[in-house]
Amino acid sequence: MEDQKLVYMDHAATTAVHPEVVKAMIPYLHNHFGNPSSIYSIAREAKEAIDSARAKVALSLKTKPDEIFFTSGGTESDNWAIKGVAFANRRRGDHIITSKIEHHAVLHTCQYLEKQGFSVTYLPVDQYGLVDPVELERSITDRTTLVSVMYANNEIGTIEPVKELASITHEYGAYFHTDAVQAVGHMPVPVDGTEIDLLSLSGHKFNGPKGTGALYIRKGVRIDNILHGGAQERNRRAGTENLAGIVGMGKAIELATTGLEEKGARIRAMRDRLISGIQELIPHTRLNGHPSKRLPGNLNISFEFIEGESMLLLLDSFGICASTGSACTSGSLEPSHVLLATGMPAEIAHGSLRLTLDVENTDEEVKYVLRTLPKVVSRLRDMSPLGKQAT
Amino acid sequence: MEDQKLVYMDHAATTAVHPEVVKAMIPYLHNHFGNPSSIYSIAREAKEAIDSARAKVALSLKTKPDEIFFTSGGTESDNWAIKGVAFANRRRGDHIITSKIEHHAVLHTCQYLEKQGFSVTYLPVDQYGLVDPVELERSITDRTTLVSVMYANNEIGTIEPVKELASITHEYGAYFHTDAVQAVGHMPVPVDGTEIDLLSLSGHKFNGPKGTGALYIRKGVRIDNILHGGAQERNRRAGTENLAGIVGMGKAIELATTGLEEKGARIRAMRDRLISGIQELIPHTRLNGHPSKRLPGNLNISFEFIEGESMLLLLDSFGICASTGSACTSGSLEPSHVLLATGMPAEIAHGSLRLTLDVENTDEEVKYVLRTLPKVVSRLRDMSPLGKQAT
Amino acid sequence: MYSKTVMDHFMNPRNVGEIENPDGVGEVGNPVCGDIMKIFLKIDDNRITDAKFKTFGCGAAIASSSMATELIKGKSLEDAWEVTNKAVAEALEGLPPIKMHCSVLAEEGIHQAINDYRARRNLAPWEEKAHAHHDEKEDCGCTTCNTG
Amino acid sequence: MYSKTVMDHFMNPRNVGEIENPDGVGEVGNPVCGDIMKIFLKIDDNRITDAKFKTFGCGAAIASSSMATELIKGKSLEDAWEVTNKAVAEALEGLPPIKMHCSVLAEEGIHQAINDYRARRNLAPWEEKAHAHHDEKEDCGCTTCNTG
Ligand SMILES: Cc1ncc(COP(=O)(O)O)c(C=O)c1O
Ligand SMILES: Cc1ncc(COP(=O)(O)O)c(C=O)c1O
Repeated sequence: MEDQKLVYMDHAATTAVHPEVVKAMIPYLHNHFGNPSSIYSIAREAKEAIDSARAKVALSLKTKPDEIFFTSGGTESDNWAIKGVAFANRRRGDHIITSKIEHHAVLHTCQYLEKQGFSVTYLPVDQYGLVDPVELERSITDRTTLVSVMYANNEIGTIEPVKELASITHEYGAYFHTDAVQAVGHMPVPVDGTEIDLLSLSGHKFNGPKGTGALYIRKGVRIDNILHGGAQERNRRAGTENLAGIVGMGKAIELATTGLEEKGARIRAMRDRLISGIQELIPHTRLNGHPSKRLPGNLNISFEFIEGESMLLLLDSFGICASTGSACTSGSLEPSHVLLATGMPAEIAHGSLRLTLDVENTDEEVKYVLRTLPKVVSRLRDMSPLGKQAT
Repeated sequence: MEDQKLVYMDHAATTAVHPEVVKAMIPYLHNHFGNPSSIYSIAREAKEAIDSARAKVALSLKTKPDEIFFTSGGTESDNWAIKGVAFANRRRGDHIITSKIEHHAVLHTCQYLEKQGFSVTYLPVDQYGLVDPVELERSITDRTTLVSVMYANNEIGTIEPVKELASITHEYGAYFHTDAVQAVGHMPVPVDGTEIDLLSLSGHKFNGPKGTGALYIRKGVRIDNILHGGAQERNRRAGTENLAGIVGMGKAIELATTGLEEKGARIRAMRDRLISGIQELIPHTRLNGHPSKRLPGNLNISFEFIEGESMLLLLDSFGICASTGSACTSGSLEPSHVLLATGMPAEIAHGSLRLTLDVENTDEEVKYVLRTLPKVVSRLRDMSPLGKQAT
Repeated sequence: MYSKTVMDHFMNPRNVGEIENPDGVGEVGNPVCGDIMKIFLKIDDNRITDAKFKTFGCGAAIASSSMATELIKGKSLEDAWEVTNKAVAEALEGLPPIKMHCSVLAEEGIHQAINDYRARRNLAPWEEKAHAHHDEKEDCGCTTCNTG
Repeated sequence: MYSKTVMDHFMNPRNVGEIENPDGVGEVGNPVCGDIMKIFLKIDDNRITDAKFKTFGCGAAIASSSMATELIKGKSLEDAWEVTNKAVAEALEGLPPIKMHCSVLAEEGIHQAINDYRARRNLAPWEEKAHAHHDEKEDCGCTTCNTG
């Protein structure tokens, strides 16, 4: 590694825990460590800390605390929402609808349900990664019990029309779930005034600790438990609560949703400078995702003739942390299922780069990336047997 | 609350995170925060930290790291082991055997499986809470795919003959799971040289953070995943890893299993002084659990004519943290299912007190409890319409 | 989980004990369910001049007994009969839902003690009303309600 | 995840480029799968006097190309033919299981280049052996192996 400070532009993969969040957590590791289910004083303190975190999460979603259930992360929330609703409503129907560009926590859960005898429709997306409500109307039947479409995509940042999709879903008497793991803490995600029935979020995507998450379950939704055992989370999610983690997530969501608009504007400005800089300096690129309906921090660009992993390794050698596809699927050799779903040819999808920015990024860093990335791309293009016309 | 320092004797409910564990965790909250699935350097550090924690857990169980899978706690481990094996082997058989004194994480999971069409046998126990291997042999059939009996009971501390139960299980070609949540970190729990196939443990029971756990899965065991999504934990348990939590649990298990014998002896001595002191000072008591086959820190005594919760509240007013039944079921009005299974009448089960000690407890504290408890018991007995002969 | 008033009545219960030669006694609950309440009344000229209790049960059961005996002391039998479980719970500044049955037990105990007094005088017993919490279909959590 | 040697050959790849008027060229892989390797050979008197490559692919693919070309330079065609994917992987101090196919690609690239040279001379092609990793039934993770 060269003598260069770290430029972290992979905030969609994970974020550092905010120092104030660490500070909020520490007392609940050592001093106030009681089991929230016990009745003595130190345990009651633990219980109050959890209630206060629950109120903070509820506030950020504009809903009531008794509709928030803590989980071990976005993956568990997605699994719970989808399996829980599918099994609890199996008598009414065995059909589930989702989209082709969901995170694996949703897609692999749906594939598991197919093995259990459910039928699943995977809605297509357009070139920008948008689900068309007309497609939903075409697929939904009276056997459909659940529609699950993400709030915003983790790879290309596209923001889906979930409000509209949710009302169509309700017209047909099914439940609507949205994986809002990438959206919460990065844009306003109110559930009030919408017909969203279930919503997943994950703490480590907004400077909370990893291994924390929540599921919003609208009152009255028929859903099975996924973890059975003790009476925690009002009998809905068993297991001794991740006390410090929950306290941390509460603090993190409070920090993240404070001044959300202004932070979003700053991030968007840096991101846009990056995009135009890259497009200016490097030929043969394609911007992936929607030009305006996109998360403020997300940038996803494909570079023809080169492959993503080698790009990441070279960027890492310059101290730049980035991603190709989602981190969860690295190690996989398949090109991104999201990019393929937008109609991109596999060979180009292989050369895609995702940079995801946050408030902590600086103009300096943007400039550094704009100095470094062209070198990296041309070095790899020089090595590539494809597209001699490039560089 | 009177002017009295806190005497925490509820270590079976949960424990404080060890200061060294907190210290080990903090860097993984803020500095080394990478997503272990990413490929750049800071993420590789995260991956290495997880590998090192895995090695520590494996060492304490005398097994190999590739048989250890991290979860969100004991409850998830139990749910995964039982549902995962039941569903994966459904074609071979639909019968599961467990015991009447399991934790709710096991019992409620089994009840859920009954709803899904499985049949479950709940083995009885004797007056000490011991499962009789002969009972297992009587119930097991060639349709049995899983036997799950806990290593040591959380309420009465009885240590079950799991080695013997596991070999009987294997004779019939079924898998053996043990919930060792209360045992790990408090007594040696080697899986090598045993026929245990799956073993659950939970970090917060041995001074690790809450919301961390692991499942040991012997190589070759046929088991379904419980959380679907990314490729974490070698494709077996999806979800971004609880990085700091896992690091903390690794450190905690290392500390807990260092000098285990000597610590056990010290704890046992304090516990035994408490037992004989109570029996000497207070009439109409019964010691629950086995006289020798029991966890070193566990003491469970029933006081006739009075009720447990009011005892806990008064003890709390003297700064003593204790428990009646397990913390997870507090709020429930049922007497402990474990005590009932040992044949104790419900009215006496209601008056049971569990004190669970750890190395941090002192002789001073033992004396204080022996001064306080008789006062508490007689105050409640004076109020009770039962057993005038008492006090 | 308990209000300050519940904790006060639990830590410093009023009217603990028995009345020698009581005019009415009620005993409700079941040791199997974890609570028994025994209410003793001294009645003079249709008025409750003293009330005492002995209770085996949780903090809420003890506090409810204490509050209930306080509430009926000095009242006419008719007025005491109208002291509902809700009134007890409210006077305690609320009880957790799962503990509401303790206040029901207190109401029942008073009713039994009054009817015991009436029986001793060969008067017909007054009739029990359905308990508020049963009307509201709120799950009180007690085994009796849940299983039957 | 990569060994030091892999990283060294990725960061400082040897033999990148093309050979003008090569005596043999091999091109293997598929852009859809994310890797293409092109191997150029200069052959003199049955001996490989120069080898170069151009690769579109991941770090392991580039390092494998670099190492493979290093290994065959100076070898007789017979000896070069015997440079297996395992030899390439070992020289790299190991590859992650999911990346072993990159070393297979390198072996195949060399074989194609040698057979291209033989074809230009109207010699019968030498026969490919089954690849080690297919024999071992190890899941290399590549789509081709997985789906077919
Ligand atoms: C859209 C989306 N859903 C779900 C997840 C899974 O959440 P977690 O990492 O908390 O398990 C992620 C991130 O990994 C994500 O980006
Ligand atoms: C025996 C036993 N099994 C399982 C559990 C559940 O573990 P966790 O609290 O980590 O979910 C506990 C403790 O709560 C326990 O004592």
